[in-house]
Amino acid sequence: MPKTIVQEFTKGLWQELPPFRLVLGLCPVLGVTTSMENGLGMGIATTFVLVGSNLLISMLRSVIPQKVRIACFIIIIAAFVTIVELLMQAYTYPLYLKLGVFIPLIVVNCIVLGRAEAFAYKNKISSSMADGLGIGIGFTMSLGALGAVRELLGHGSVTVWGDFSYNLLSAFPSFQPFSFMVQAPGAFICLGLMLCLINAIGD
Amino acid sequence: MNDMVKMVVVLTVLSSVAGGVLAAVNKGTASQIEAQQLKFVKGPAINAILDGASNDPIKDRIQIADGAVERSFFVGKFDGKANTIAFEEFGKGFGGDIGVMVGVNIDSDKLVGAAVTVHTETPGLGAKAKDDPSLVSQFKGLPVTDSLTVTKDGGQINAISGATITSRAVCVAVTKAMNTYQKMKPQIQEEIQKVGK
Amino acid sequence: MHSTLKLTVSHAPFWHNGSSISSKSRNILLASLLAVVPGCFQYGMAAVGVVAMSIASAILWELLINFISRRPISVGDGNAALIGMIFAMMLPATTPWWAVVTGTFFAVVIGKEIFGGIGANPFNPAVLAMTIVMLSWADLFDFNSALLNYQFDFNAVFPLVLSKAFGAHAVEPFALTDLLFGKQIGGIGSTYGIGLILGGVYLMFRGYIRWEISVSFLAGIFAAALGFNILNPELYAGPGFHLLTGYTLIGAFFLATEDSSSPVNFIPMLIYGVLGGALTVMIRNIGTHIDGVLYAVLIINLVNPLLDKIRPKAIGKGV
Amino acid sequence: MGYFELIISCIFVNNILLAQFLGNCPFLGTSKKMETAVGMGMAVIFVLVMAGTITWLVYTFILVKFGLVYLRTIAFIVIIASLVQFVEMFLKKSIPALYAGLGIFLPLITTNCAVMGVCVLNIDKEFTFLQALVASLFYAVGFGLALVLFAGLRERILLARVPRPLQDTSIALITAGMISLAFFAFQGMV
Amino acid sequence: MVESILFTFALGAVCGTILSFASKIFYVYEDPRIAKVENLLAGANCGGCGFAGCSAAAEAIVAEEAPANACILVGTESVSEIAIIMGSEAGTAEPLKSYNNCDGGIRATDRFIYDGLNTCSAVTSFYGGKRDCSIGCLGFGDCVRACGFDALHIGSSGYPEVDKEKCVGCGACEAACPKSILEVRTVSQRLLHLNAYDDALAPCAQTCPAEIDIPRYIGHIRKGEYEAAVNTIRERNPLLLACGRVCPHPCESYCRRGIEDEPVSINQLKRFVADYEMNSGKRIPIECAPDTGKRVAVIGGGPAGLSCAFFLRRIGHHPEIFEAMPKLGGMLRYGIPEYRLPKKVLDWEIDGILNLGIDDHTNVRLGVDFDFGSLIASGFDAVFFSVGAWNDYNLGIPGEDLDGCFTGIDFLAKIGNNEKVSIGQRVAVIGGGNTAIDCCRTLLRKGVNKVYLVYRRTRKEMPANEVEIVASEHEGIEFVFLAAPNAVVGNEDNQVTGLEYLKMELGEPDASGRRRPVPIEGSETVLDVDMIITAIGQSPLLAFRGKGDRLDELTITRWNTFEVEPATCQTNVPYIFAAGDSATGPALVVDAIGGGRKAARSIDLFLSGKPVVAQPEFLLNKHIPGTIFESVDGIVRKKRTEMPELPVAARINNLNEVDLVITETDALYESDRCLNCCRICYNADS
Repeated sequence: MPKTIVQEFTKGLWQELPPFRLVLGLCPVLGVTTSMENGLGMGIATTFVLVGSNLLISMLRSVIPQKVRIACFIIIIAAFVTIVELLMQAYTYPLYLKLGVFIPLIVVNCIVLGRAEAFAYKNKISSSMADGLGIGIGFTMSLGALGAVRELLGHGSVTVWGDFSYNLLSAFPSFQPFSFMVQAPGAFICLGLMLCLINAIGD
Repeated sequence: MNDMVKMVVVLTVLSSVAGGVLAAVNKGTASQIEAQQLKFVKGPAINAILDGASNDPIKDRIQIADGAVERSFFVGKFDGKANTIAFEEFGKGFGGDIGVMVGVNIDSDKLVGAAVTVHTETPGLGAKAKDDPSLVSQFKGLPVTDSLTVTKDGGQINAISGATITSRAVCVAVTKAMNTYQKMKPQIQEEIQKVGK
Repeated sequence: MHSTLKLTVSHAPFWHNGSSISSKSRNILLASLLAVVPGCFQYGMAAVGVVAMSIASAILWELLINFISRRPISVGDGNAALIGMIFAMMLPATTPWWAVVTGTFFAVVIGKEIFGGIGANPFNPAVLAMTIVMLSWADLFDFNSALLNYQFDFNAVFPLVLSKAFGAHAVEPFALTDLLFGKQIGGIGSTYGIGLILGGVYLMFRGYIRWEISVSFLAGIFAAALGFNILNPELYAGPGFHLLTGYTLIGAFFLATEDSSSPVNFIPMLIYGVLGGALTVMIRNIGTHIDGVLYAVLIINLVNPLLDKIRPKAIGKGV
Repeated sequence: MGYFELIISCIFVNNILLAQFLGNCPFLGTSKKMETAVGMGMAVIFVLVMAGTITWLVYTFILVKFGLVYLRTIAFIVIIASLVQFVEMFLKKSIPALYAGLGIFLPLITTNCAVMGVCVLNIDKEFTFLQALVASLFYAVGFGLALVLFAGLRERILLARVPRPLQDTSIALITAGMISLAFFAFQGMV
Repeated sequence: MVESILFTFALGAVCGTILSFASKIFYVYEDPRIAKVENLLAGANCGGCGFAGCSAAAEAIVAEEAPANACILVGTESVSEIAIIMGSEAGTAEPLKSYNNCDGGIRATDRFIYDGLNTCSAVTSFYGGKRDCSIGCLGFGDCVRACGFDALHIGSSGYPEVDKEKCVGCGACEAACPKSILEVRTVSQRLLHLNAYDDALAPCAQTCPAEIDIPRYIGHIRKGEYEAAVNTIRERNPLLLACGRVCPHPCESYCRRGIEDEPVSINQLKRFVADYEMNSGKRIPIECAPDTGKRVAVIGGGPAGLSCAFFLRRIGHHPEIFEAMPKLGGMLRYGIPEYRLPKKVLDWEIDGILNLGIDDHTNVRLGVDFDFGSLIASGFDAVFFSVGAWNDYNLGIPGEDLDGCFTGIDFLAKIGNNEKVSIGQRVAVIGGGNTAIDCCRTLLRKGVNKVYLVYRRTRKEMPANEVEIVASEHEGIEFVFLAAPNAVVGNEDNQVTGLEYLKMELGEPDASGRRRPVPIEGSETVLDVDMIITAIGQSPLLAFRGKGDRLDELTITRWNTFEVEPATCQTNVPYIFAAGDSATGPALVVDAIGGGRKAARSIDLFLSGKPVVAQPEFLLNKHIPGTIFESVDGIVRKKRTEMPELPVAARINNLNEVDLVITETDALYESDRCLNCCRICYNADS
């Protein structure tokens, strides 16, 4: 049964919520979520690439030959990633510095290539856009949530672009930041526990 | 064969177009990127070193050719006089180069400070070099003539515990900066007059 | 290879030999008291409080997770209490309550229960928890600052800090007999060397821990420390010092020997122990961390599945 | 920095998987069985050494020279993807035995962040050619080592009675975290 | 801008060109079916099939290493589509199946109720092999959890039971079992496995020349699973009806039950289930692996030939049997009299073997009706010789050529073939083996008045089966012990009238431990007989050699048998294999059956291009030390089931079968006497 555009969009928010439902694209999820800001930034960058590449691939799907489709997808995605990279350098340089190597690595993010291969190459432009946007927003939400949890526990406070901030220390003055959470092992364990939570809710 | 040609053509055209688009974007953003780099990478370090300067050191930078490379010196005016410069040098850390911004007072030939600009060290340990003032604060006031090493190597600088290599790299960078300064002092003095005006 | 030993089977009916998890836990708890009681005398009521808090919270966490996962209540086997006890043995007496509770959460819940309970944990739960809390609140577990308010009749500096920062000559004042009798600062139950040794020997004789692991762990420490010492006697302290300071003894008898994260066959046990010992000294001498035991135990836990692959071929393969 | 330190750092201290978070998808995907883990590890070593050096050469001698560094991402990914496909075809034809052992894992490598990541890191850290070669090799060895150790643990965890919501990926991630913690042991050793 | 476009243009062009040329240069012919199959697979790379990803699975399917239904995710629709691509039926490749080696003792579970531990690996790590039973199943079901296909369950006995239908052979259970109790093998691998030193074998199974897993089939009988018992026996022995009747059951001498009371009547149980199948009116289907297209000539249709052909067929090869006699069966048919093994029974059994798709050619004799060269020319890939030992030894005494003198096998074969033989009234049969006894008992049934059995040692030394000796005593045969024939006495019509023999006495024991008979000077005695049958042993008849073909290269031992590598049955000509009496000299039927299977294994190795080597840790005529106990405690003495037989009066005048089958009640009782000393623990009585 063909889905409506709204359905294509919303499925990315829960049913196929990356990275929890589709267990893909874990590297940035683990690597950049030391703070909520980083997570959201990474998510938005990925969303941009997802939507852009989905759009272009969907447009060009009749032109791209089956045999070199992966190569073509990669070129298109890489182009979008480079654009994001340059734009971020130009306008959000501190964020770019924090995300570092993970920005060029969007190009090998399984989610992006996976959507291109599994969805955009087979569907028309509007649903591809909706799909890309939905998955991208889901991804951004997940990263933001993970980043928020890690930042809150690890630093005792959450700050997003200076505008929004919450300090745990004001509520619990004796709280000592649990810095394990912002280190590498904490990333894995925190993601594992969140995945467990999502599974438990899903059941 | 036809198939092959089509494959090659599609790939080539697609990558050429991508190349073109990217070149355009790059061109459009290049100046903005440079400004951002100065502002966010070197800016904090420069401002820390030249704290209290009456001018904007980033704006008042001077370019001097050092062999093949062009070096930027950021000039700070204190008491209305352009007598302090800050410039960057690099030392090999564990994960790559560590950039250290070094400030020198031209009149007294003494270090006014040092600050880490870029590093790719292990988070949590090597990164302390940037955030932990205990290392860089030791440089303040040292005469530029010495070469600096960490205590473990028989020198005078106390390394950050657990980050000896990083500390060593910072020392190397500062020592290099001092050599550069001594080598280029005449040119600097010449150029700095222009700023002073 | 065929071995007649393996084929010595006896016939049914088989009876329970009376040993059980609870008796095992009881015995290890008993053995640990040999080190914990002197520790409590040294550090006073605060130490008793930390131990009690640790054991109690470990049991509560286990109860809670039993309840949440709707599994039979398993605190009766004493394993949670044991984890709490071993965790407490490593803590300084000044550890605040919330650090203890967080630690036992990581030990019991993350370290053990989520893997399916006893026998399934890949890493030693107490070590895991200790590493995590140490990583998070390093200043709480820096023995020098943590135990600053205590007055001792001996040199109240954590020996390993001295050896790390100032080389071998700095630790010369420490007499080995003093170290053996607990005249050093450290965790509540990890400084009284003679008590740990007696407890360990008791457990080895009763068969609750494998002597192969403990002995090879100590041998690994000895050999590696000796090697470093010969290489540069100025910088690296001798084997006697390494054997009696930090978590060495508790590591050899209580940490490395944990059942489900250690190998079951002879040769793997030897490799496991020696590797752990050698890594400990390496971390102490050239690594970042002050004491290497915790990380060394984690690393050998990690290679344990690979070591376990070295095993005699089982009878019954084929046909 | 000497090569010995570089090697230790690449394998243990800055392990590509556990410290840099690169290559997690195949890490979780191919570590269920020891044999697949070994095969994947070998394939990554094989490809990474080639990709690491070729991208380094292209970057240094073409991109830098012509001022095209911003094309790094697109150049690298195209090179890696083509290389992987080329190697796959080459092995299949010329060394079928090797193909059977590690060739089947090659398609998984194209989208392996670890390969792309190491190529980018080689550039970012301004390695010399030899350093890039050594770093690529030993980052890959570190990847393989982590994979094999992880597979050893996962084979055991498979048998444990893990609570339902934690099963599979969730518990695997938590275990990976513990391995990552254990690898802290090597901190400061270089 | 220009550089950028140029660079990406070049990059795209170079990569595109290299790849498209590479795809030509490194083009490997790949079965187009692989791509088609791969498209039909789920594409999830889940590894559930046991292969590394879907493309590997597709290759395996096309290479027929995996069945069409290998993928666990796709539905039946895709499976049948794959089957259509493959031009096969779904699931033709021989699947791997899991198999539980351990069903423990009845009370073994009691040992494992420890509080708190709930997985096998936990128990292993806690008790680290320091338990009394260091080998057996722990029963906590790690294997069950490891199985992704729901094919394993802990059965009512507390041990894992494999659902053969659901098992895909992924090996997860094998890997999961800390005790290595489970194994995953194809049927072929199991059929061809020879007992090895590191197998867990009961003493009886170590002793059986056919290597039957005796405790297992007795276990099946105990549970009333007679078909399973038949299948277990058929994994090792295709001639269970015949063996159940004629096997001298060396296994029973090693039965541990025999230490305390009497050995389990193992052979009777085998006969019981074999007869159960025959009398049930239907044949239990026998699994065969998919065809390999290799052909093997089997020269000689006796037990060794039939066994070899049976196993070759079951693993997918095409044996053809060439038999010199009019019917298959060899010594079973022509050497064993009707009253021991009815021809009807033998026919039923041989039919079952031939029904698997084995061609047979009877009445064709190698060297006479066809020669070896033509055999090879007609495309056989290997040759198996099982020509038996049909050449009777002569006594070498004067008068052996007189009328009324016969040799044992020759005589039995003539009777078996319903040829006319003039039979005397008083007959002397010389020899102490089974052939001699068979001759005696056959003669009785042919109406002979008086039968003497002349043997040069005493009853104790007679090599014949004890039951046979006892039965012949009941039937009234007169034994003349310590008598060495000296000459045959005849009359002028060249007719035998008597046998002159020397009386003997026992002297010092010889090398074999038997006391050597020494003739007593001047004790010549004449036995008044009109017919003499010499049954003192046989050797193979190798008259087909010497025709100038490769058979002449074969090494022949001084006993006139083929010289073969004992562990592989291979001769010095690589594609010729031999087993049975023609390789070992006269031996038991069950030896020939075991030899046939051993040869089938070697032939399979040879045909698949692998080196023909002995199985590692091969257990050849040896016992594993440590499994043969001095004492067994805890046994409540129970009598062994008596074998029913026809009363002497009812059997002496006809060729009716003498030994009868035991009842089901007795079979169940007897199977319960088995201690199940498989590998785990004894099933001692409470």
